[in-house]
Amino acid sequence: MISFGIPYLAVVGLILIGLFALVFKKNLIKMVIGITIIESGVNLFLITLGYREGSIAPIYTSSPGGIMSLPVPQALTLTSIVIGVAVLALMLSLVIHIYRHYGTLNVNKIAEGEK
Amino acid sequence: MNFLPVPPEYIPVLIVAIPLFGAFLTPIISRINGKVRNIFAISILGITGFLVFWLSTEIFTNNMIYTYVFGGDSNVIGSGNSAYAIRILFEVDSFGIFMAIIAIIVAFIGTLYSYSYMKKETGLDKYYTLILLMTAGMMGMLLTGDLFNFFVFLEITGISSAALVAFWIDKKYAVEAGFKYIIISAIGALFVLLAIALLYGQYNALNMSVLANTITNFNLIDQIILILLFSALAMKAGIVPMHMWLPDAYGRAPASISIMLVGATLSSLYAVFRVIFTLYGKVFLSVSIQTLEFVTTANILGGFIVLLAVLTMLVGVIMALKQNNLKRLIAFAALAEIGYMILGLGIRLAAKSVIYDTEGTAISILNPAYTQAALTGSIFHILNDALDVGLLFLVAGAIYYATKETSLDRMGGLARNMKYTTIFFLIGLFAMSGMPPLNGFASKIIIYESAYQLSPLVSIIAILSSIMLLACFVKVFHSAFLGPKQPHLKNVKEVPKTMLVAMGLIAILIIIIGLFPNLVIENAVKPTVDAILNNTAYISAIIGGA
Amino acid sequence: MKMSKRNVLGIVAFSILTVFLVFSMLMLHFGNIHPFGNPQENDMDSYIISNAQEETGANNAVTSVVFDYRGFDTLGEATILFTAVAGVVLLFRRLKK
Amino acid sequence: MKNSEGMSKIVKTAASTIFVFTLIYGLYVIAHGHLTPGGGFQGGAVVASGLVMLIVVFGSSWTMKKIKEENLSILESFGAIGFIGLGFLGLLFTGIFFKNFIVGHNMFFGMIPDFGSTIANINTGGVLPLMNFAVGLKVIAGLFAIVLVMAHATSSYSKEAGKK
Repeated sequence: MISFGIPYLAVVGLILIGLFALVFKKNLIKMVIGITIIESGVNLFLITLGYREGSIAPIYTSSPGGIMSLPVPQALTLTSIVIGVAVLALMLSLVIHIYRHYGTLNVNKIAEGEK
Repeated sequence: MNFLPVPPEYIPVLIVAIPLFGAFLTPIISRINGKVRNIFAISILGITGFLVFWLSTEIFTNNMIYTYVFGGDSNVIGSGNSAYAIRILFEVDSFGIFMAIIAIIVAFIGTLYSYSYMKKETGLDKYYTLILLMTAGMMGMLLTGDLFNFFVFLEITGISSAALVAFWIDKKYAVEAGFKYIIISAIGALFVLLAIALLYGQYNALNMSVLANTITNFNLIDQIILILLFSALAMKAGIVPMHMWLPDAYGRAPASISIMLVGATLSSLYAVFRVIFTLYGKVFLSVSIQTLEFVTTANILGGFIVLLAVLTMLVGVIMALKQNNLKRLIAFAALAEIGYMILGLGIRLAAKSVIYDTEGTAISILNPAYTQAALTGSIFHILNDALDVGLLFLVAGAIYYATKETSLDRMGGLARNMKYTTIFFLIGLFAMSGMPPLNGFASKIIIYESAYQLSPLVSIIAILSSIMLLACFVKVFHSAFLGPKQPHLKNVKEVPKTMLVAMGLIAILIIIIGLFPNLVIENAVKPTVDAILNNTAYISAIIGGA
Repeated sequence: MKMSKRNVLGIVAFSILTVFLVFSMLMLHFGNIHPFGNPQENDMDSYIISNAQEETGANNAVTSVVFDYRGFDTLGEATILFTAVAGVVLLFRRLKK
Repeated sequence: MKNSEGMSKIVKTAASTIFVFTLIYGLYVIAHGHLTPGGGFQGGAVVASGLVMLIVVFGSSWTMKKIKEENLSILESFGAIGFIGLGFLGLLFTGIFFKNFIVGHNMFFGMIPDFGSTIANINTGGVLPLMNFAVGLKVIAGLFAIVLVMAHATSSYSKEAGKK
């Protein structure tokens, strides 16, 4: 109980910052950044779940011995990070195309341009 | 029966691995020549479809559950409540394979249709790669028994469909629709991942059967996870009020992709059913006298879903009446159809009631007979909707191919030049708006009946929106196919044969299902409903005797 | 007008989510379900830690999870990267033949 | 000058030198994925960032001329086919998809280390090192292709916009 769950609160903070950017920012790039911040929050959450106090990395090569942190959340986080990269690449290329068509990244102006 | 070179236990993995392998091979194959590539993609999907059908006959007739463990045999350690699964496994029951049939039908038809429809486009090798990837993603979503694996396949489906929605990059609306779709799928997938992480944190498991076995007391974290999962998956399934992306994505994508997007949306809907009835099955299904408060929970959730369903139908129909763009109109109609599907789900949950004796103590918990019918109608309608909406999208694509027009104002008199397309449109129109003797009627009548017993008002709204859909499509028929011929449409020709074959295949399926609905209900829908409601079998298939 | 509606919806969704997330995290930590740094005895992970070397022959337990125990997830992950490349190349293709 | 695009000659020379070390480091991370922290994805990302440095230094159109994106796609396909092929080989030999079918054969990465803390032995891990190589190839080609295509598209777009 020494940590008071601060990592968990950091997770909530990151997710909320990301959601804030996503909902209230009008720039498409900032919205994309918001999504990546949410994703960092979720990744932090996953990796936090696998931590044991005083543990070492789950690798046996010349390991000093002792308890090991949980390997599954680390593997899940690895998968999730790569997925995040893929989504980010595609989102950014769509943003580039939107900028080509509309000449702006502002959500309001794009919505006006539709009419 | 074993005329395949592979034993039936391998089929679940092959259903996913073959499209994936085909997708990885497509960039190399397409070096040879475009025609070879198209035929390669179609035949890969054909093989997959054959495997799916073959596995489905095995599963439906024996009503069994196939499991497949990846990477080893020592998968589950322990049994009963102390069991835990180490490896990823596939768990294929009737529900999963039923949805897989739908997904493979739409994928196969979409690819067949693309053969001529997309002929003049560039970038087709990536297009076919993405189609195969999307199919593999849908198959993985439907067959997997592991939550994190489900998330991975959800992302595969989402990314590939977003890229395909924005296929026509020179049109700004298409790009915008693709962007909306990828934002929605990224957020949805992230919340699904958050829910999975919470489940892992609480129960230290990722396997759906193990989790379903442990989720019994429905505490605060369980509720939060349910809300996260439900809202994220409902968003991906296009349920109002999170439907904004759906008409854009359906309406702006190429027609062959629109029909596949129907499959992707229905896969998310499958996940909604799966979460409620399997993952939370011990909360919502196997309720006993000891757990009375779950009845109220189920009723509240059911009422909420019925409300969402009614809203989805109304929004879909009303917006469809206002549209002038043919594909957007069909997209809104498709939205209304999604409302019918979740209506059955809501009725199943809302109608559960407790019987009290004269002293006011609970003696039993009742599921009225019509709830079973509601779920049957709902599942049957998933199949019918995929076919009807798919056919209409293909017809819209055919009109676009022939005339290069999307606006209804600039069409007219097409019936003279495009006879077959007209017939297909009429079939789709009547099937979609629930006219006998086509398939939409067969499933909608079951939903109306059960909705009437829950509340006549809901039933009236459902019937009314069907009538409005009919009115809407009759208007389309009149303005596009009948009436005076527009001068710039003088030289319109009928579309190429492969497109007609693709549309014809769906039309034949629609007519067959419409004429013999009981055949489908008895052989496919009933086992599916049983599988949905029997979550004990799903759990004990993995962790042994309950 | 349109933006204000969006803002209101956003604020509502935002605050609901805030409450949810904070609650769930506090539950996890203080409800002793999964307090930070001290997860309860975990069958799946302890099995992997004690058997990974023998079953997969790899010293790195994370790699053995990534490529062996959950190898199919990694195939999916590789597929997602493949999908993203295909999607990006598709979006930046030349339009005329 | 043959290649007027990109940065100055000093930067180009320095980058070419550094790239070699990045490449070696990345390959090291990939090859020792089953022993030390890292693996196919991480090592692939290291090599790909080295290649991206080359895009930055030499300019995207020069790089595009040297390496076509179609070739990268083919390379990536080979990585992916290698990965799924190893899975299929497991299906073929043992009847289980993604089975670690090499481990326990004492040859070709097949050794099993003693339990507990051991000295690194590269000849362990069964299919894991092979999968690491396949994924590494895939990630190198994939990330490089993504950045190359996006950089080329944006730079050609800004050139068009400059002409207007």
